[in-house]
Amino acid sequence: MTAAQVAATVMDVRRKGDYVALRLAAPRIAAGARPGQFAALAVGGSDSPMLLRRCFSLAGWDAGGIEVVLAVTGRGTAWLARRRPGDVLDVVGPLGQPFRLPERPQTCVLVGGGYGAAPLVPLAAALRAAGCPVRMALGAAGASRLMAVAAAEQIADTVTVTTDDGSAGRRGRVSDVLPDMLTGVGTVYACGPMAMLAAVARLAAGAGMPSQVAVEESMACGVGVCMTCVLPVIGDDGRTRMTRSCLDGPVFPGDRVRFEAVGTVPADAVGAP
Amino acid sequence: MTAAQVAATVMDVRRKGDYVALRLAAPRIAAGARPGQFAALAVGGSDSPMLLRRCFSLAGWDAGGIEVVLAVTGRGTAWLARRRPGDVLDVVGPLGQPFRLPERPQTCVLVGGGYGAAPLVPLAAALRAAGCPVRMALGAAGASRLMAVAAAEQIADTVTVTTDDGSAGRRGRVSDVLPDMLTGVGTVYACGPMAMLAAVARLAAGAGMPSQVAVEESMACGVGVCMTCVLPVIGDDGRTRMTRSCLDGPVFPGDRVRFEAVGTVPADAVGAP
Amino acid sequence: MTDPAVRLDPAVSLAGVTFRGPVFTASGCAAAGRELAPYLDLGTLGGVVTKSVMRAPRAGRPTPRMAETASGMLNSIGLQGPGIEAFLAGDLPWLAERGIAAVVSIAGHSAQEYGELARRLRGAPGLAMLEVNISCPNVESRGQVFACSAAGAADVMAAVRREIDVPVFAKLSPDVTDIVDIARSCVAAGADGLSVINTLLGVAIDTRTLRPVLSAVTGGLSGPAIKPVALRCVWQVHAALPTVPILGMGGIRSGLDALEFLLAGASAVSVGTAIFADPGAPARVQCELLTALAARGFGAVAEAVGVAHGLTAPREVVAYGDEL
Amino acid sequence: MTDPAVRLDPAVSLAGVTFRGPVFTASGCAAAGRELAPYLDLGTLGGVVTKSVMRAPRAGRPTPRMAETASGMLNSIGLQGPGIEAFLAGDLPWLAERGIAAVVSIAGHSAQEYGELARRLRGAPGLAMLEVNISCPNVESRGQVFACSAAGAADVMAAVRREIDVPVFAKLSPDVTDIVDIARSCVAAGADGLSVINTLLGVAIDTRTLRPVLSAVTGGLSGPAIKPVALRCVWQVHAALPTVPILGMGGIRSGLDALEFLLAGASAVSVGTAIFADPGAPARVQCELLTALAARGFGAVAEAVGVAHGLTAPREVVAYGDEL
Ligand SMILES: Cc1cc2nc3c(=O)[nH]c(=O)nc-3n(C[C@H](O)[C@H](O)[C@H](O)COP(=O)(O)OP(=O)(O)OC[C@H]3O[C@@H](n4cnc5c(N)ncnc54)[C@H](O)[C@@H]3O)c2cc1C
Ligand SMILES: Cc1cc2nc3c(=O)[nH]c(=O)nc-3n(C[C@H](O)[C@H](O)[C@H](O)COP(=O)(O)OP(=O)(O)OC[C@H]3O[C@@H](n4cnc5c(N)ncnc54)[C@H](O)[C@@H]3O)c2cc1C
Ligand SMILES: Cc1cc2nc3c(=O)[nH]c(=O)nc-3n(C[C@H](O)[C@H](O)[C@H](O)COP(=O)(O)O)c2cc1C
Ligand SMILES: Cc1cc2nc3c(=O)[nH]c(=O)nc-3n(C[C@H](O)[C@H](O)[C@H](O)COP(=O)(O)O)c2cc1C
Ligand code: FES
Ligand code: FES
Repeated sequence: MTAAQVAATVMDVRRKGDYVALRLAAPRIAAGARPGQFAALAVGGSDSPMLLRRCFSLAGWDAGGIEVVLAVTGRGTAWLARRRPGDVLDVVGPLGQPFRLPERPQTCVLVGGGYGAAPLVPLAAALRAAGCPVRMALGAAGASRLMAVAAAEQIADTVTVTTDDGSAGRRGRVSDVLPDMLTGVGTVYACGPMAMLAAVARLAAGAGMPSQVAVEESMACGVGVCMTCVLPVIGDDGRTRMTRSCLDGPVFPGDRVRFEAVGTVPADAVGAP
Repeated sequence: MTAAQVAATVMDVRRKGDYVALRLAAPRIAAGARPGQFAALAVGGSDSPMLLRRCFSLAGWDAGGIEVVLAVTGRGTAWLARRRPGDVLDVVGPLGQPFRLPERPQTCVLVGGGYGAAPLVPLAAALRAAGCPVRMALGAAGASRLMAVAAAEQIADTVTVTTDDGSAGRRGRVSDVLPDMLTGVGTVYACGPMAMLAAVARLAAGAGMPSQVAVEESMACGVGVCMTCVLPVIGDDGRTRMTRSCLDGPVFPGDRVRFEAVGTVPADAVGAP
Repeated sequence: MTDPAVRLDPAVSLAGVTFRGPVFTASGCAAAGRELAPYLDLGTLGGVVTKSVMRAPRAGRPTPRMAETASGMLNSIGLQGPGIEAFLAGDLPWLAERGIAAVVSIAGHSAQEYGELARRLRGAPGLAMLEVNISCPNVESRGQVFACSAAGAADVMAAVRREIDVPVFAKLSPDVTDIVDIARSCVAAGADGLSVINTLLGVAIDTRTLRPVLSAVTGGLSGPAIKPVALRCVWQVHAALPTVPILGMGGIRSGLDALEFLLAGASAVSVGTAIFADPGAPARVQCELLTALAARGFGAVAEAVGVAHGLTAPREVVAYGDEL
Repeated sequence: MTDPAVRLDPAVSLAGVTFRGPVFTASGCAAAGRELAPYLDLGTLGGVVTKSVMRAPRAGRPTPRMAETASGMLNSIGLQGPGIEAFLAGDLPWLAERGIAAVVSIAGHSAQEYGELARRLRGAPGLAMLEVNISCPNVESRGQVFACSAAGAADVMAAVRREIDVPVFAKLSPDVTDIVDIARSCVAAGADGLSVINTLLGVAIDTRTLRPVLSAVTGGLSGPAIKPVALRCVWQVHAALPTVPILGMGGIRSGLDALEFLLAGASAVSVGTAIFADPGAPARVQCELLTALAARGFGAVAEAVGVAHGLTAPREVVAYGDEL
């Protein structure tokens, strides 16, 4: 289950809406993978002017390989989207803390925003395998930014889709439909933009149920050595620390993340100035 | 005849001994090209950490395109050697001063060292077209570093081959065989390493005949704006100046280049410290 | 070259002189313009900043004069050039005849030499502005570079100021402990504006010969590698001297790079090393910059200057479509 | 990890302490080693230089703390860390138990704080050497960075020297007018060696938000982009102080990069930012470096130190097959 650095051959590159799905031959990473973990991909080759790895949720895996699904948002993702089968990528994974599965079967709600849906598909599969009914809510800005709806429909008991512009599913945000989905639910899981996670964690807490959120902070190393990926998280001792999301996250209990203080160092954080 | 910057599609990539020949669709460059001129190829794409163009002699051209033949000696040439048909390169050319053809037919000797043979093939063709008998001497460290021998044999009246290790042709240097080739010759042309050019220029001068040599200095811009490619050359006024080999060369009269002073600023150069 | 979709007026004003656009060629990276004419229309640019000229002709350094480095290059040209006389006879008239604004860069080894150069340039046709390259060793001060001493820099700027009435920009070196200190000193001595930055001193070693690559051992580092340092210098100088116009440079190769400099406080920019990769770069960068400014709703180039310092409300993260 | 074909003894000696190899992790780029254990055998390295530790726990700067730049990156972590107590309780023992040489980096806001940290480290098991990060603002001197003042740097080094008897290296900043001046001052105050260099101050602007990328506005520039500046600093310091050992760093990502540092005058090197691209980088670089040294006929790492300064006859240009 420790992470490994591997040379992974690209097996398949497919366009899916606004996303590109890369399937990579990486059995060592696949062997240890759990839902919510991520992989860090080097970009641009060995003399690349892009020094930092790009991190992507593990969107799926089997004995032979892993899949990541990416949105092209900058130079590194553009480079990755240009890869072809047979190309070899330098990949580190599986990284980070996975979603925790419930100790016994209970109904779970999974909320994904944009490419935040990626880790929810393997999570849904794992929950179903553990006997948990699964309700999913997937939202995006528009239809082409929705991800994994078909896969979700195969696995989940119910799937609710929202788009900001109404181009697919219900017009609005996933957080609008969430309250109606919480009856009889054990745990809420979420992955997506920070504002969405904050809303989900708040709604879950309001309904008196635990949530687990996978956050996304800029990461320089992905392996815990650089301290760029921190956010204020409350520890078991009740004290807030600037916590590495690559090592201690990306999944945190929703009630531990100080969402209102992300992007700041709260005055009560350990070591605050 | 002015140089142009073009987006040239790679038409063909072929391995030839230790070299890689690239054929590029670049009609505008081909239209103005003359033997001895060169092209400057951008490497690595638009965000490349390699900022500088790589310069290569025009080894051939026709209505549709140009050919360059390169030895992989560093990162830029390694990148170029990995190009595939259909890739698009940013090319500037034709650049620099060409070899001057004799005013009337006369026997010419063409001496090439390693990839210095590249510009001699089109030069030989032009000389033959102008009615000049052509004798060629091509040398290299070993057989795999010889270039263009077959093409030379088709065009030239005689071709003499030397290798330092004796793996092809006569063992030794081109300058060893040159003295025997000079009888009845009008002009000597040469392209290759600086030491070879110096020997050729000396032998030609000793035999009382003009020479034209194509030099190779590290070039940052290739177009005359940076002043990195200079060497001490004697001007028409008899004074030595640090002269740009990209703009005023790469072809110079052999007796104008201060070979002994290359890599220095001779004390008698204009503006010497 | 300007995209017709761009409604933005490209003109910029530096110390009272109006230039046609916000992008200039950087000194030493465009000779005196002529060699670039096949690749772009120099007349659309802000102007050509000419290679630093000295009093006498100069042969420069021995080769090798350059080394490529990661996203950068080192050069040690050693200010090779024809001297002011030949420059006035040949280079400047070529620009003037074509109506291309000339920013003449001068260099010397004593304040007096700088002053003399300015005097020679007085009234020269086509001269729009002077850029004073103070990254030269001062023979009167044990070879210390003028730009590395507030007093040395001020002496030069005062000597130039006395001799000429076009705007005079001092070109600052980043290789100092406190660039704001040097900037203030230049402005106090009469500089109308500041060119920020010259190259950083660097070394490269050849692992085959086991010797320095450059014959001069050290050279000036330029190119995208230095852009963060250049932006930091522009940021610091603009924060300290918000009314002093800055010509920003260092590693610009795209319109968004140029935009970073405006937002950090530069009123206009120079493109240098990028020309070696792309001889049409200055015109391309200007076109991209104007398009990017328009996409962000700026009505004039000057509106973007210093915006990153936050005197106006911050924007939401917006995609403008030109980021890739 | 060492290639069995390499007959070269990898050990190096710094100020009398012998380390297993010439390559170290750079401070702040490997935490205290533990997180890298899945990716390389730390025991083959020279040692782990730990993230600079301060007296008290520190939360660091708000995010965003990093920006990628051309062949480089900016960081403004703000020395987040657990404080010396937790470091001594957890981090150092982890290294000591595994026999990994620990070079402990310390940082403070006053000479007294540095001295106190050194005192706390006295006799700590596993401690091989101290690296003193003097790129911190000095609260007693209007926030001027210690490394930017010869006197400030000397105060710190003297305070540390008094408290501990393992070798003490001062880590120099390149952001100064005269790095040799600072180097001399540190050595005069008792530094046994010098770590060269820390990051360069830089800025990046976000062209979508029109604001600085980093919450702290400025950050430290590292990575291959700065290698020429780092080599220049090593060159200058070694030329001025040829007997003082240098731990060289700045942009190393291959064995040939590391070789450049040795040839310029470093006795050993640290690998920092390259770890983010390749968590196994320090071991890979060390293996490549030893192979490259052997290919060039060196019998020991120390034989290569400073060779580029030319005290021995230059070599012909030779191809060693490791250049591409
Ligand atoms: C744990 C985790 C999981 C992620 N999963 C996915 C996924 O499944 N699919 C997907 O499309 N994207 C995912 N992302 C975001 C993805 O990492 C970024 O979109 C990507 O790094 C952008 O790289 P770029 O070169 O295109 O952009 P650039 O802006 O050029 O990147 C510059 C630098 O900033 C970092 N960076 C930029 N944007 C982000 C971001 N949003 N989050 C983290 N780092 C960023 C990059 O890693 C790089 O170091 C994930 C991020 C994290 C941290
Ligand atoms: C006018 C001219 C014509 C040339 N014709 C040919 C040819 O036909 N075939 C061929 O194989 N090579 C030719 N060369 C040499 C070729 O330009 C270099 O081999 C190539 O630039 C090396 O690039 P690199 O990235 O592989 O090496 P690197 O060492 O990584 O290059 C680093 C930098 O140094 C410059 N450089 C390195 N070696 C040379 C060199 N020998 N000459 C000039 N610049 C150099 C590069 O352009 C680049 O800017 C010619 C050079 C010149 C100046
Ligand atoms: C080859 C070369 C020559 C240069 N010559 C000069 C010069 O003569 N005068 C000067 O002020 N700056 C000179 N510079 C510095 C540039 O004008 C510019 O300040 C610096 O290169 C940073 O910008 P860039 O990264 O866009 O090149 C030169 C730079 C290079 C690369
Ligand atoms: C994220 C990050 C954190 C750093 N933290 C420290 C630190 O705590 N103490 C220190 O002395 N240097 C620190 N540095 C500087 C490095 O140790 C090193 O001097 C510099 O990055 C240059 O080397 P590199 O290019 O190999 O990274 C840090 C660098 C980075 C990139
Ligand atoms: S990304 Fe480096 S510590 Fe988390
Ligand atoms: S290569 Fe730039 S002037 Fe010749």
